[in-house]
Amino acid sequence: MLTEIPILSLLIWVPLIGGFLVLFGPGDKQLVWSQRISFVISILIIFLSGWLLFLFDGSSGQMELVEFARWIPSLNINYSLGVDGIAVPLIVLTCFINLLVVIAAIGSIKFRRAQYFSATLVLTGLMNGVFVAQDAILFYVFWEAILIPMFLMIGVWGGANRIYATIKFFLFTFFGSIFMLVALIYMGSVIGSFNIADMQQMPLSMLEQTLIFTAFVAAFAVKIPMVPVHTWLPDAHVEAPTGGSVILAAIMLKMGGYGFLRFALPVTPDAASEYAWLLILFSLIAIAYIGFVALAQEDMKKLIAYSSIAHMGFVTLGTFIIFNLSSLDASSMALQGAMIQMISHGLISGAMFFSIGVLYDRVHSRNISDYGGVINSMPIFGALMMLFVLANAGLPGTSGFIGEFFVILSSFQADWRIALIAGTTLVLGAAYSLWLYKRVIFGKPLNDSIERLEDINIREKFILFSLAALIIALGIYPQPLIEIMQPSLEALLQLTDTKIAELNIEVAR
Amino acid sequence: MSIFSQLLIIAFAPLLGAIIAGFFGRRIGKKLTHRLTIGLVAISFILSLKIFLSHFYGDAEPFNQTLYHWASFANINIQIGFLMDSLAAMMIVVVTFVSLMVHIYSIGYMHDDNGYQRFFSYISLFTFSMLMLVMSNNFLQLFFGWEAVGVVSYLLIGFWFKKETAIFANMKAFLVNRVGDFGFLLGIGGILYLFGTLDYAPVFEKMQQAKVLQESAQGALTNGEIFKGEVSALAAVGLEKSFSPWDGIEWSAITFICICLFIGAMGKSAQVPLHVWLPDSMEGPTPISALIHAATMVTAGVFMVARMSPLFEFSETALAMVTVIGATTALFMGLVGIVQNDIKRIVAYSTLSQLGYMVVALGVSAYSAAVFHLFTHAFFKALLFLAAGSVIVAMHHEQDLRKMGGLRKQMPITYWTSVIGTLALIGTPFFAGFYSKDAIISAVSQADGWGSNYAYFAVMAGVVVTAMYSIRMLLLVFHGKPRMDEHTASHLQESPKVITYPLLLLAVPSLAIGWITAEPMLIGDYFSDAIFVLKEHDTMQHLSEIFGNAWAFALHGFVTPVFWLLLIGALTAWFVFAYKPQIAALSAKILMPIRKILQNKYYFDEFNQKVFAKGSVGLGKFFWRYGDKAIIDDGIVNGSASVVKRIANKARKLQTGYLYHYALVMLIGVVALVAYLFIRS
Amino acid sequence: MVMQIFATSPKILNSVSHDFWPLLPEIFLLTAASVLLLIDAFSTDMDRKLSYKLAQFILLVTGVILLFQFPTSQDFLYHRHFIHDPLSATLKISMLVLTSLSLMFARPYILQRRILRGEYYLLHLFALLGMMVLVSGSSLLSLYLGLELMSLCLYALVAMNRREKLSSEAAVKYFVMGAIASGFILYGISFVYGVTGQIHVADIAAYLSDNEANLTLRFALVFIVTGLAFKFGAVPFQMWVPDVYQGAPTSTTVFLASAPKVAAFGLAIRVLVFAFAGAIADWQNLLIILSVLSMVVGNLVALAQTNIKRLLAYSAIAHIGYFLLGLIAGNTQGYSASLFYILTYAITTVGAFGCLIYMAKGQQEISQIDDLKGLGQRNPWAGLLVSFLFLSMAGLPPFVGFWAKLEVIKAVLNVDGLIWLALVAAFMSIIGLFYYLRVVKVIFFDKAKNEARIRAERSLRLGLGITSIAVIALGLFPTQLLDFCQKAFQYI
Amino acid sequence: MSLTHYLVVSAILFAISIVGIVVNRKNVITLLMCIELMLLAVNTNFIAFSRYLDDATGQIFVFFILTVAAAEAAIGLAILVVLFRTHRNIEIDNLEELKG
Repeated sequence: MLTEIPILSLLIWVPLIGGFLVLFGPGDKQLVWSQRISFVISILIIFLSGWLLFLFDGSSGQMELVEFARWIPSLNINYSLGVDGIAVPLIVLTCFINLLVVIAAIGSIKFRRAQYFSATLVLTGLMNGVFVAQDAILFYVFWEAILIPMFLMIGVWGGANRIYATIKFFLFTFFGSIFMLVALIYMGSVIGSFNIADMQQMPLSMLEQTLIFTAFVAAFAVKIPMVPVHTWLPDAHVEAPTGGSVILAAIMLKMGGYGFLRFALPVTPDAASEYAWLLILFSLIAIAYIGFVALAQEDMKKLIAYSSIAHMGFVTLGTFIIFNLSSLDASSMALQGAMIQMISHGLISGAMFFSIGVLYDRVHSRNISDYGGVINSMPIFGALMMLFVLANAGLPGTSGFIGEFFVILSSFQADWRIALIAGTTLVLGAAYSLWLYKRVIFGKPLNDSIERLEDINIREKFILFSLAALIIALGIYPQPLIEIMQPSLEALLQLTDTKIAELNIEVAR
Repeated sequence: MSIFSQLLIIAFAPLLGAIIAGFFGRRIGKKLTHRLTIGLVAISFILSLKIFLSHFYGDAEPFNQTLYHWASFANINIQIGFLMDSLAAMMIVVVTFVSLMVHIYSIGYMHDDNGYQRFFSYISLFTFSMLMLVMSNNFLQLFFGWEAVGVVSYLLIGFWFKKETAIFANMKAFLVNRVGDFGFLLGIGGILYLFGTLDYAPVFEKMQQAKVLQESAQGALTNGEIFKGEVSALAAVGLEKSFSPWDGIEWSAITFICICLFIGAMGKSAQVPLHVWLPDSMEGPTPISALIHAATMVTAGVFMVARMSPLFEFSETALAMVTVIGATTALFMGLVGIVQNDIKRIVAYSTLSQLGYMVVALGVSAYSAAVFHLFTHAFFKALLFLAAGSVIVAMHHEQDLRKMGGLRKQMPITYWTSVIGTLALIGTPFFAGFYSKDAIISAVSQADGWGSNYAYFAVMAGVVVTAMYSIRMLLLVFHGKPRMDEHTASHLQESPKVITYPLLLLAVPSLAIGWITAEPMLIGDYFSDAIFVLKEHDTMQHLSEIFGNAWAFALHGFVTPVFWLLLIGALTAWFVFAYKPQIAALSAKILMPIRKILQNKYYFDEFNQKVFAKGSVGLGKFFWRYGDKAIIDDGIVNGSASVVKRIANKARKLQTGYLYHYALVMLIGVVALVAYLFIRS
Repeated sequence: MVMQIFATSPKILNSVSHDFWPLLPEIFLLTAASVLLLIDAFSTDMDRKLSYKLAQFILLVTGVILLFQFPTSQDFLYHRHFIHDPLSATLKISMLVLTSLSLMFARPYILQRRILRGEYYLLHLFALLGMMVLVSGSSLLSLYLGLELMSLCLYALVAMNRREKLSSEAAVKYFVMGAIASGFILYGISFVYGVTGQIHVADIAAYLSDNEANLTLRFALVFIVTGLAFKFGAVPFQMWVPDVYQGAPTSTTVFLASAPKVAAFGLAIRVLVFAFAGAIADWQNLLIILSVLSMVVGNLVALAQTNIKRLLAYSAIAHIGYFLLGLIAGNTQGYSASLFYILTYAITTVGAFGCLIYMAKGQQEISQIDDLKGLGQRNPWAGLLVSFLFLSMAGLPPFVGFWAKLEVIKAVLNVDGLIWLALVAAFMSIIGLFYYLRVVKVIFFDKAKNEARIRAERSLRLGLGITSIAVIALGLFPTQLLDFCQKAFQYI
Repeated sequence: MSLTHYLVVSAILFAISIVGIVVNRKNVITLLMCIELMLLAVNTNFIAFSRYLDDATGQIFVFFILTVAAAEAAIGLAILVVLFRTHRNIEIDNLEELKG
């Protein structure tokens, strides 16, 4: 009976509708109202996601909890939803982060708070939509719609240079995705269906694949982001309010990786394997080059933004290294690495941005040079931040380690030189993370205002401790997560391989 | 109680202590905190001792069991588990014993530090991580422990986080270690690539087969052919893979892996050139220096290489590298020790040089000797550090030799224990250090691998050097006339019991542990289930011929050149620094250039600081300014935007507002279209 | 759906004499408008409440009639000068709705500026009449007459604000250029007549199906297409658009930018598809040129605008470029895509210009983009709705503009060898996005000059509400409108 | 005379009218005249064709055109009046406030 209820639709529409409810508070008590509503909604969707985990079987690797409704018959565009092992963790992550963002906002957003809550909830709903949509156009609708609330979030609650940042963010992402739209429409009109599964099955000539793959890369590489189309991220991160940065880093970047797995690999495997070397190259550049750039940052948020780019480099590396791998072991290790890296980066970067938010709310500066010796006045915060920093540097026992470990090991199977370059993150990551920590947290109190900071309050404690708990738990025992994803990943690899084989047969003929 | 549950307790009791002390320390107060942590560590010490004895006297079988599956998918199966064999047993007893001593010692040393609970939580956490490292039965867990001890050492070096030098030193330590771990991780990658698993058992299994094959394959052959034999043996078990960094160069996979792993060991065990972090790590509280930076963590590298002996045995190249690096460290770091004046730094450099000895031993396949030296060294070096600590406390945290002297009257216990420690360190017969060090030297003398002659010279010269700096320190601290100011002098007194008891407890093994353990560990078959040596590498053979028993060997020790070298060293030290100090000054003038180099520790730090630290930040700035900002942002992104803008403003001008222009444009349009149509047809 | 219900009852058709029934809406509109003219002439009420109410009422009745006699077949009447088919009905209904919307916006505007005269509404009605004749004209003659009736009314409407320098200038420009355009069309028509000896679209089509289109005919085609392009405002015949949009009273611009475009679409279909189907290859190429030019020039120059009305004018030019893509595809699907595009665009643009009226206080106009500053703070809901309109123009989901773009791009992609055109469209829409975002940015992120909350008349709020809600609702559920558009072409 | 001659004549008229519009920078009245001229050119075409095809349609068309032309002229003049009211002259060169 439980399975009757359209859980996926709920995951999309509850936050969306909640997001509008928030705005309709009674005039005088609107603030209280909005807080209550958004909090309740957030809790609710946490439960929904838990329930999703409970309903999800995942042993088959196929789509589950499928929902279907005719939407635009004339174009054969349908409201079809479904989840597999790749989507579920991301959805759960989304719902979890949403709660934290809402809680954080209660403390740190000073004006137009109701609208902020609304934006957050709408974002969450749309992001869930991206992860569950099984119709290409539906996917695209969610994908693009997300830009609007994020655009407003950065633009309204952002920092000094917010206008430039938010427009840059919008244009960059739109630039990528518009071509993806053309590609999707093309495929849709060829096979007369926008169902993603059908697209994955459709045979495409090498030329078509190359063009379509280019479009996909344009869309997803910008989102992830890969070098050299990454420059929107530092600006957006720096200018966005804490919640915005968290959502950006924790979830929106993952949409790119998700897109690669959902579209680029299965739909255009041959083009992907043809140009894998290029994407691997850019991933490695992201890891090494950006590592150095991060080292040079003077702005905490910029530093974390760049470290995010470097970390996402592992996602793309893990995704595209599979074309140089022969054994199922190695390639599923690579994909596992990529996925786990996404999840764990969601937690860690979220934690980092929350921590910076904690500092920013107190000192109102993002410059590293305005800090020093924070630990003297904020020991608990210092301890937590230490954990996050180490996790960011990929310490074994934290979630940050697993993804990098898997990706490096599996890329070693392909070519040890790739592993060599990817491995530099051990040093670079540690360098910029710990140096940041040394300059901000350690040392004598820089000035007496720092000396008089009060330690994190109960709300911040909840946020940071829950993140810390998850980071460690995942680091010590990732097996449950791996089990959820493995069948779907194997199915994905299967699909990719068979398709490549087919084309080769075509060529042979 | 099953072995498995014992192991669980051994490993997790300290963790429990750490957690309680860390989270509830402030609530439960100092006394309860140290009682609790000490109690828990004591438990795991007792159990470890029990297990060690069962290996030492009884012949307990190696025990290998999985705790849980960390990650398993497809055919990959990575797990957390314990491997308990003679090697691990020896290690855990060392770790837990020294750790216990340090816990007790810290009650006295740290008692008025406001980070008291934090400190105990850290050292318990360290104990846990170290145990996980040595008890691991797979590479993942090894790497986990490896990094975990690194982190705790990072935390402890920076324990006094207000000290600028401390927080610099701890970051430096972590980063240098990360460089090593980078190699280590690659090594693990290679293991997975070559063996398709991360567990020890199948790996060693394979290598065992290779060994058997090879030994059957070869009779009395010359080296070159032996090497061929190796290759063929590896090929027979399907391990002949090789990497080629560029065309024409071929590295055998085993060599590649071993070198990578050894780079990891160089980081942890502070071998040249990755040794730079260890001296700075002395910024941490002294008990830490004893526990982490002398007895346990820094020996992890040595332990790891011994653990991997099945791999290293099959790579002449890697072994040669190990030998040379070790020898270099052993000699040249010792030399630096002579000119240092900070009491802790001298001990630190002596640690470096002793680690060098161990590594040399590894290089010449004398793993048992190396591990045995690790074993003995743990005791007497911990002893020396704690003694130094006791002196420092008495001197009100003054660490400069030149401000000490004549302390032996006020601090008899500290004095006599440090005498024992020193004698053990310089390898006086009958003392623990003697057995291990002589074993190493004789092994090196037997080695015929590449670079073994250099190694032999290094270790022999090292004996003199060791004697010199040790005796010098002893004399300058405890003998001669006091050089400290009145205030300090008046307050000088022996340290409290919580400090002296650990000294005494450590002095016992430093003196006597060799008598019991030397025979089985060096020439006996104690390590036979853990360490693996090819016949043609068996450099311990000679030793077992001349060894006889512990007493005989010690007596025989008096007639070896080693002993005379050490006497020379000791006497020169006494002559120069105590009997005629003016000679010291004189020699200082004469040997100025060398002295300068030594005092600047061969300029390693300056080099790293300038080239790596400054260099990489500079590189980062460069990339950021020119790569990200200039080219991508201003160039491509904003550039194209402004170009579009300019075009737009130009195009705008076309709309002049004059009717006749509009009409003209319209006309042109029509004409153009017509023309187009006509051209098309 | 309503129309089907009525459509499937032939007895209604038969009840009236078959001859006048199809023409009834036009007849009624004409007579009613004339009556209103009289009433208005004698009415004493200064602010012409009655005339407004009546005008709206007339529109309502005409609409009802249209729905009643919504055709299910395609038949040529009155010596085949008049075509009665779903397409014409569809277009008429849409234009009717747009006209009534523009009146909603016009009412308060002309009240405030005292350019209020009954003719204002009447001209709307007569223009509408012209459009209705136009879209159901099936001979070059009736098409021409409808076109002229429409254009003449529009010229007058532009000149309506007699005290305003700009609007008179705009009127002159519009008039002169328009006259030239219709001259071109006529010139073309004359040649068509000369070559084929026919003026009925069907006959021309028949002629073209028998014999190849000769050079003269092509020559004529160019002139006709030019005329069309002028009415659409496609580059290079767009010069009048920005000037007129800016100079005309905003309420007129609302009307000017919406309904006539739909009518022009009707004209295009009648001429290009009904008459010149045989010469498709020729006009396709012409349209490709026009469309590319329009997309590029429109989007680029819009970037450089500071005047919001001009910005919208240029965006209109760009949109025409996209709209043409559907026609270029040259098949039913493409035409319906174009129809969908032009309808949704018309609704959106009505809303967009409407919001300028909404913001305008008393006499002073909203002309600069910066005048929109702080709308988001002064009235969050209005701000949100208006920005929805602009984002819809940018073609972002979940707004209707997205589906319009999707449709036309899909249509083009189905034609082989035109993928590049789709890519150009996609690329230009990125540039387009930029200036729409600039408007949204001004609305939400910039500080308001005066914090006063905006109070506006009911009809205004109604109009704005309808358009922006439509933009969202159609964005979420475009199916009905899509079917509506496809049904219109079931007889082609 | 053959059809071509008529066509040529009308073409010339048409051309003249357009050129007139383009080159004339003085007052708007001339523009109106040019427009009328243009329509006349068209009419000539129609007449010629209808004669050539001997079919009345063309001539009927002409009547309509003439009517419309009259209406057009009326509106044009009305606008002209408005223009004069606001600008106090009817110079085309002054009509350049709307541009860019």
